[in-house]
Amino acid sequence: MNGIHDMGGMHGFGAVDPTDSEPWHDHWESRVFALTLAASRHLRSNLDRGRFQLETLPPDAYLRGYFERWFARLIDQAEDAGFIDAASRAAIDHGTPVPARTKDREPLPAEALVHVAATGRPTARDIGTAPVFAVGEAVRARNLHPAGHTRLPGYVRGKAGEVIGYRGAHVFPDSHAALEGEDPRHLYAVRFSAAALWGNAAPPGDSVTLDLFEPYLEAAA
Amino acid sequence: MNGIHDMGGMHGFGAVDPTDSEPWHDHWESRVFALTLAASRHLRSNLDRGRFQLETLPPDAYLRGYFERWFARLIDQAEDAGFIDAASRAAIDHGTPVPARTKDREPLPAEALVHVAATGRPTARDIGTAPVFAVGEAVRARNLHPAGHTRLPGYVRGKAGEVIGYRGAHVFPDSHAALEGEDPRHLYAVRFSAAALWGNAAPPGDSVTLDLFEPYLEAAA
Amino acid sequence: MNDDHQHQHPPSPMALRVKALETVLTERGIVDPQAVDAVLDLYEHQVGPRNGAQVVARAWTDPAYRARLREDATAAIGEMGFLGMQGEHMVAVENTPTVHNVVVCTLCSCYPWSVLGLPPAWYKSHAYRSRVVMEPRAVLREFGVDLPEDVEVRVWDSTAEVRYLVVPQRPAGTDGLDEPALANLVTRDSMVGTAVLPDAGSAA
Amino acid sequence: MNDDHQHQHPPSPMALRVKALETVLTERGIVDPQAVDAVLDLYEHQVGPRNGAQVVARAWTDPAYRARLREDATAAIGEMGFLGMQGEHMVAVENTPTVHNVVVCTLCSCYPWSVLGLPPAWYKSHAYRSRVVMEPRAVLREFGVDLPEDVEVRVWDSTAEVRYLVVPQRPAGTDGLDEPALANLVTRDSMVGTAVLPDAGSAA
Repeated sequence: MNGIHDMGGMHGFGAVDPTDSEPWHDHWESRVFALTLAASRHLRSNLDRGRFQLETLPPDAYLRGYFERWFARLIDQAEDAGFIDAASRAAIDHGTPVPARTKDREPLPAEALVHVAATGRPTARDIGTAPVFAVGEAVRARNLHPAGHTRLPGYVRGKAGEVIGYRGAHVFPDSHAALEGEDPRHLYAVRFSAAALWGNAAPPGDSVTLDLFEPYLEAAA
Repeated sequence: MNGIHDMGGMHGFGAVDPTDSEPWHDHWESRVFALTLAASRHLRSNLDRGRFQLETLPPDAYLRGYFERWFARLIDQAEDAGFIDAASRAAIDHGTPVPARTKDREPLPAEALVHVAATGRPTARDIGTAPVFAVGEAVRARNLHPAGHTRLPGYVRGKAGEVIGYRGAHVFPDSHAALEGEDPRHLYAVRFSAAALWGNAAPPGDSVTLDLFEPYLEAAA
Repeated sequence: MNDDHQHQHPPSPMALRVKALETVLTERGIVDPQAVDAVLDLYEHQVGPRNGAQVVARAWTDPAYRARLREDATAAIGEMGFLGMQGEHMVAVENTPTVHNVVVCTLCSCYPWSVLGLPPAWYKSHAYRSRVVMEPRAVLREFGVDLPEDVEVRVWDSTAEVRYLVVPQRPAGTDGLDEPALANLVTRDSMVGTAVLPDAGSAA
Repeated sequence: MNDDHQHQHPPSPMALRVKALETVLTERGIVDPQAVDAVLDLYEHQVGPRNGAQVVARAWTDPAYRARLREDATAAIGEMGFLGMQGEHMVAVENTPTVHNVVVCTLCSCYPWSVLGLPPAWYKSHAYRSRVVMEPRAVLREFGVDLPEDVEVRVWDSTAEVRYLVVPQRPAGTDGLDEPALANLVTRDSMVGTAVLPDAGSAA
């Protein structure tokens, strides 16, 4: 989707503050982070769907802040999964204690969660096809505007670049986010000159490189 | 600038509500509208700069609402022009009465304001040059990313279209908004096929037409 | 009028802020409150979609006027006295059985004030501005307008100081109506392109 | 630890909401509070930029390792035990006198947790995400890094599950240092590409 999250190349957000250098500003932010990881087993989501659930927040909610939107996503996910209803959601929003309920799931234990965090969940998959594009080949990012999740940023669409690396086949986010399966696709590192992206005023040697899935690309004319 | 205002083609703002059909939701909105018009003589701005002053609000402030941002602009303009200081701005923000001051300007009288509204302020200018592009010619919107004001939306940049009309020469917003003079330029109606803008899934006959200034365009290869 | 209105509810924070700013601007001599009232009176009671409707009705009934409107809408609308701010440079675009026009301003909310008055809130909404250039047919369906595939949709994004007036198709069954009666059929939304006028005698 | 922290100030509305949500999720059996504490302990005290610094120091001192890091960073980092979530697929990019690399994720805030820990707030800021792909040199100047025109800037936008580790240039004057001493010189920001390591002995 062409959402507010697709902000590469936007003006208007001011200067970067390098002194704002901690992972969180407040204790609650760390709890939201860790709760999101700890609850993931039961939230009917996945890495890609989770990103899409951030992207589909109303734009003003998205802009409220990083962990503010993680919280908004977590409470949405908990409601989607049936763990809270509108009344308990309202109570949570007021920060009031919510009546106790029966435990009806087994949470991921600490050791299992730490194991997942410490080992990761690779997204590379073996697929039976050969990659269409070769390193060194000129490609163009397609002019796609899907309503669903995609990892093709707006700022490269329609622009020509060069394949500088092949990354293997990986879970395809556009499909995985829609809960339509992993549908793994070949993934390439594609380099775009800054001038191709931003016009001729850009410094001549500079570039931006993105990892782009094969369905995002076409051979450059 | 590539600001939040440049929202043509974005997803995420939900459905349109055709029943939300009045010019304002609340009395104060009409006052902000009319105050903006009535104060314009003294605000060191102009039509184009006024738009830029909306665009440069922080994105979350921009999204707060149409007249909310007109209010934010008006109070910014009043501060820029020296009519309020930080203290009176804070008082206004609290909605508290602000100490009376000496009248130091002559406001635009009612008759003069109504006369301006009822007659308008044409932006067409005679310039001594011939237009570069002809009706029927294929053109491409340049891939420009100025930090300043521009009326070239992101969604057409880099895209090819056809000149379908010549509109005369008009005040150039990019210059006028920067208080760098009117610098009038030729203006063209340029039609883009929906497929050129949004990809081949778009209905084949559909199109979007924009009025684009000559510096935004180049001959299509 | 202002006081009546404000006394209906306890004033909102925004209402209080605007009032406070108005007080400052008035005291400093930046605005004349009578000018504020006068310009609101202009747009609330004088300039509105009835202007555009008269232009449309005349275009339907007077072929020579229609030709002038096509050729130079600014002059043709000027003949009827409907020029003014945000209507200095006009272009009229005509709907036909095969072409439907719809107007937007994606970058702010430009609108032809002098012929249509001030824009409705939906025209200024982020949803309308963002979507109508990319998925006009879906947006039009939200207005109850479901266009056949073979009708070409032309979106006009008002990116400069040209303002657009859509001339809707004249409804069937209106042959006997005179110009003022026809003007009464023309809705604001039909002149923006988000409505199609129903045939005369149909229930709508 | 949590209680100590929360008692310092009256809890904010967000803190109360999060606490309420945590209570519900715990009661329903969706989360184990010990798991929440454990994963925070992992990222606050175990996994952090010291991991990446060790990789960099080894690459500086061991040409064979550096070659392996170039060839297959995932395997080379795996040798050192620093794989994990958000570090499953690694690529190392090396700064040179003529090339400067800088990493971003414009679409969210992807970051190589397993080698650098959790990202600093500035990395997640809208300003950094929006600007560094279009005006990296201006952004780097805000970090105090002023690159000469003849240095090529390569921005890496982490749009898939590949994560990037910048290998900064080894500072001049560090020939006598061993690997642990070198690792102590390597800052987090230098491995994201928003810092350049000062020469040894210089005041910074």
